[in-house]
Amino acid sequence: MHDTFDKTVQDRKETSAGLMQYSAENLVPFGPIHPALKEPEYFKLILEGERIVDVIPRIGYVHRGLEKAAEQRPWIQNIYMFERTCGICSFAHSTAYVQAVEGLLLYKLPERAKFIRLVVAELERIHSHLLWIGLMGHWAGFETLFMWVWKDREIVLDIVEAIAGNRIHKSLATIEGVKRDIPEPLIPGFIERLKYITTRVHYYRNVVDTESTLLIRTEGIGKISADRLEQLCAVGPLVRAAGIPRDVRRDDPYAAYNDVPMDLVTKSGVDIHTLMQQRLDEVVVSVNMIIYALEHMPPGPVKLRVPPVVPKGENASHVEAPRGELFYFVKSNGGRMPERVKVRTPTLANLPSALEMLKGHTLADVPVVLTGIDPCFGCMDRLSFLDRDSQKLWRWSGEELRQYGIHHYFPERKK
Amino acid sequence: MARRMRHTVETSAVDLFTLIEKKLSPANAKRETGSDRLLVLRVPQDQLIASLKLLTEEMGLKHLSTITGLDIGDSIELNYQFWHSDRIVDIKTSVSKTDPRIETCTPIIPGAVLYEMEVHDMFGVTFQGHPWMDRKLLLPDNYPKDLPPPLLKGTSSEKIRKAVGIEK
Amino acid sequence: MILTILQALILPGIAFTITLGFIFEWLERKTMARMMGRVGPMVAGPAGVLQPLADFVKLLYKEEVMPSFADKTVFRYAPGLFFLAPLVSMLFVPVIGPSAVASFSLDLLLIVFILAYATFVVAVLSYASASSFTTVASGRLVLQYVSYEIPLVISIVTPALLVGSLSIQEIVQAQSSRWNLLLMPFSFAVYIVALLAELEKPPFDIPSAKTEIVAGWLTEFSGRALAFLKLSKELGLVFGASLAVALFLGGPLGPVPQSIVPVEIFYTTYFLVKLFALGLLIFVVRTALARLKIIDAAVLFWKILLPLSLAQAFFVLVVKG
Amino acid sequence: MPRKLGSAVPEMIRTLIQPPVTEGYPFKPLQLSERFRGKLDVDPERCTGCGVCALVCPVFCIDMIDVGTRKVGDRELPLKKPEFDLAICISCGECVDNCAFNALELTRQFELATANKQDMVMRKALVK
Repeated sequence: MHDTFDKTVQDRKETSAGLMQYSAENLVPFGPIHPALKEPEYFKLILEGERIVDVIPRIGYVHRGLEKAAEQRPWIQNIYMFERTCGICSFAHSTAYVQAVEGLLLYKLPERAKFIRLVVAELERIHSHLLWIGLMGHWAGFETLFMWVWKDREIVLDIVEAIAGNRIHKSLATIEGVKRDIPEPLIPGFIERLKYITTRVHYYRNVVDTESTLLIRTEGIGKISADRLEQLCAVGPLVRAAGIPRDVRRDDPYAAYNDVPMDLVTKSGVDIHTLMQQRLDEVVVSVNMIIYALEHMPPGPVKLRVPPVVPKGENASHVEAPRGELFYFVKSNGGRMPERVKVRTPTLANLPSALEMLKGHTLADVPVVLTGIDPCFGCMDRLSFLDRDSQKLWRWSGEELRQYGIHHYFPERKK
Repeated sequence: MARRMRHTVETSAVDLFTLIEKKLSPANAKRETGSDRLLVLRVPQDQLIASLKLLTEEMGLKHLSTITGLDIGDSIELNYQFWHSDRIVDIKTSVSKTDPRIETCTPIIPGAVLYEMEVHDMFGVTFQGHPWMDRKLLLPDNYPKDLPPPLLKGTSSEKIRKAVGIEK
Repeated sequence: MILTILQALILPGIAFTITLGFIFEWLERKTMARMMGRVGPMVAGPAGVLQPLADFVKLLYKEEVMPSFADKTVFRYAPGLFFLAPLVSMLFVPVIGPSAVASFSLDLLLIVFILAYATFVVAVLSYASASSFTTVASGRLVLQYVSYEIPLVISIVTPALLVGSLSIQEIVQAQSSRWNLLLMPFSFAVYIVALLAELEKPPFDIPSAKTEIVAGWLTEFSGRALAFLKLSKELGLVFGASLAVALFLGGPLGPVPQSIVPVEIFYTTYFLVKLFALGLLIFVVRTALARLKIIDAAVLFWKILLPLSLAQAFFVLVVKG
Repeated sequence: MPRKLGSAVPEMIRTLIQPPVTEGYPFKPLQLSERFRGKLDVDPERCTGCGVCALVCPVFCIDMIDVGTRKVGDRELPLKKPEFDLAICISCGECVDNCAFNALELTRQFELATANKQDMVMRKALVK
């Protein structure tokens, strides 16, 4: 066991270029598998003592080749694959993909479907923000906040399960509509539970602002200037916390965001503490939007029947995912399968800013700062070499993933 | 439907496009079919950096959403897609497959550093002047040098899997 | 002679401390869980009481992996040394009566030495397992030890100053009329904070911060070594709390009514009641606070707790003098 | 906002008093929403073997298997029925929506663990 491990470390040194001159300092490998990271990404932290001097990102560990695979699957079936790009912002991906395709079709999306898309998207934003606040408590060593926030997050997930049948992968959005309607009798229950969440969020806002041990870990950590964020094309709550009012829901309204009042939350400067305040306030805004949408839901159909062929053309569409602008580009040659689908996820846009925020801090801040941008690496890595498309093996299988993992780390080991 | 509540764009939507088109005409940018929300301009390869500089400095298009690579047969098309208020501006240029090299735009748009690395990994386009061009972002370490980049139409998933050794 | 050996082995000695260690671990996990809205251990034994024991036994059967670049001898034998420290020092604390199992005039200094020795062993351990995580952990550990040690020693010595003797037994006996706590609340507070730092409980679990450096200095251990190291961390809590009970809360002393029940039962119950009360206080503090950074912890100890304990010691001298 | 040490303590006491929210799942049954999408189930009588589900499935876990022939007018036509590999099925409900004879349904059953992978293949519909 030991020799293969050393050999791999040796190989790793030769293959990733630019590492040799760093071996002198204390190089702490942060990842790829590390309890602080929910998904494998690998940052080589070059330390002097505890201070971080340089960070070299090396991602691609959950890279599944979705863009290549999308070119070999019909339009409708791609929805269920892109939905699984990320385990948190799954509905954002399916909505963005579906909107890009609808841009090429000449149909008019039913009104009610727009409102349902807004409601489910905002529910997903709440669960994603609450998840992040809890994780932030976990990184800062404040387990109690983590347990409480995730306890309340269960309420949102139960509402989503009541609407879509599954807590995360809603499988609700389809081309030109939504597959299921919101169960009318359950709406009063949803509204009442959502109001309870607002009271809890106000309480957490108080804890986040007053608990001094938490403030020491979050105030003044991970600072970055607004125009540096602008240069690095950052997106989402990170940018709004810096005072830049950039939000796809308000600038380029899709679904029903044009008909539902929304007040944009911005803060005046980025550090982990303001990021927490930013997300907590956004949850309150989302709750109000959902309640407004549920009360003003227009009647009518939720879905149109659409032929499985998309006319020739190109279209780009973006959506405000919980972490920021999620960009989809779709090109069709008029066939049953897309010619090209490009996905740019918010985490990839925010990664350069995160690396910038890391420099100068100590190792203890790494998980806190790294989570500052709420990285979802499942989102960002969506290309890998796992699918099989020869007719006989036209299946995804867990075995494949396991083989790739083993092979990746111990190339010599036979299967 | 309530009027579109959006902060007033300095120039109304239509002439923003014509404004950009006029500004970029010296770089003989040709407008292609887009939609009322999507402006598509094709720019020759050598004029790209000049027009990007013009766009970001004078037109105030700061946010580059992404760089999309497209394999269109004999050449690789690069789309620099900007997001400006409720519009998407797509600057297209193409690079020949035989000699896929283009100048990096990171001095103008620092945020494009990872987008260029991704296009380099997936399409094999080298961006001259890019700080980490020798480093891989997404490809695994054992991706063979001789195998063409994965997202080109010629490389099938089958070949990639054999090369990376998942399947014998 | 046999009685003292029996006492050393069973009652206030090893068996008693180890069972208390397991019970404290269960109590900590249960109260922390309930305060977070969780259920906590509930499978092994009634309400999960035997869960810590089950974990301990399970770990004994696990395979022991030793990193190839570790220092073999230290890696294999040092955990045993760390395990002995709390057990030995527990003998000097009176539990079943005003007199302890073993006691001599300077045993308080011996306790301070054992605390220092235990931390030294851990530092060597974590350095010996030579993975980048444990080297960072050992650096943090020593820095944290250096910052909490002086306030800890001063707060321990203040009761001795009041009573005028360095034997825990005499300090306990001197508190029959009133507890030391009433005279020196600050040194009690400083002692509790320093104890949290010594046991690496939040907000001072920096050396074993599970989100930054995996499990800190525990990362490379597995099997028996991990079992005993985890147990000795719990024993450290039991000993730390019982030392606080002895020095500040008058140990097992308390009003003893004349009755057929042997007097030791009363003393032990007083001692246990105070011990569990102190344990609960520590668990509440542990659940309520986030983890500090090593720099902020050092600043807290040097700038706030050190002067506080000095002032308290000076105040006690003035009162005594 | 004034900085306080232990501002979470009052809430901790309140949570201590309230019962824990953890659902004792293995020991107590889990209540699911009635729209829960669990294991796929087929009604053999209603299934006519039209094959739409096999076409529509995003993960292609449905294979059409020959089960003999059926009489149409005077000709004998081969009859195919779907075989579902539930190990790969993602319960998305695409087949249920597209089945014209509503022979398919997503039950609320989610405990699918088995020792041998072959039991995951549902051959219920393979009947003439």
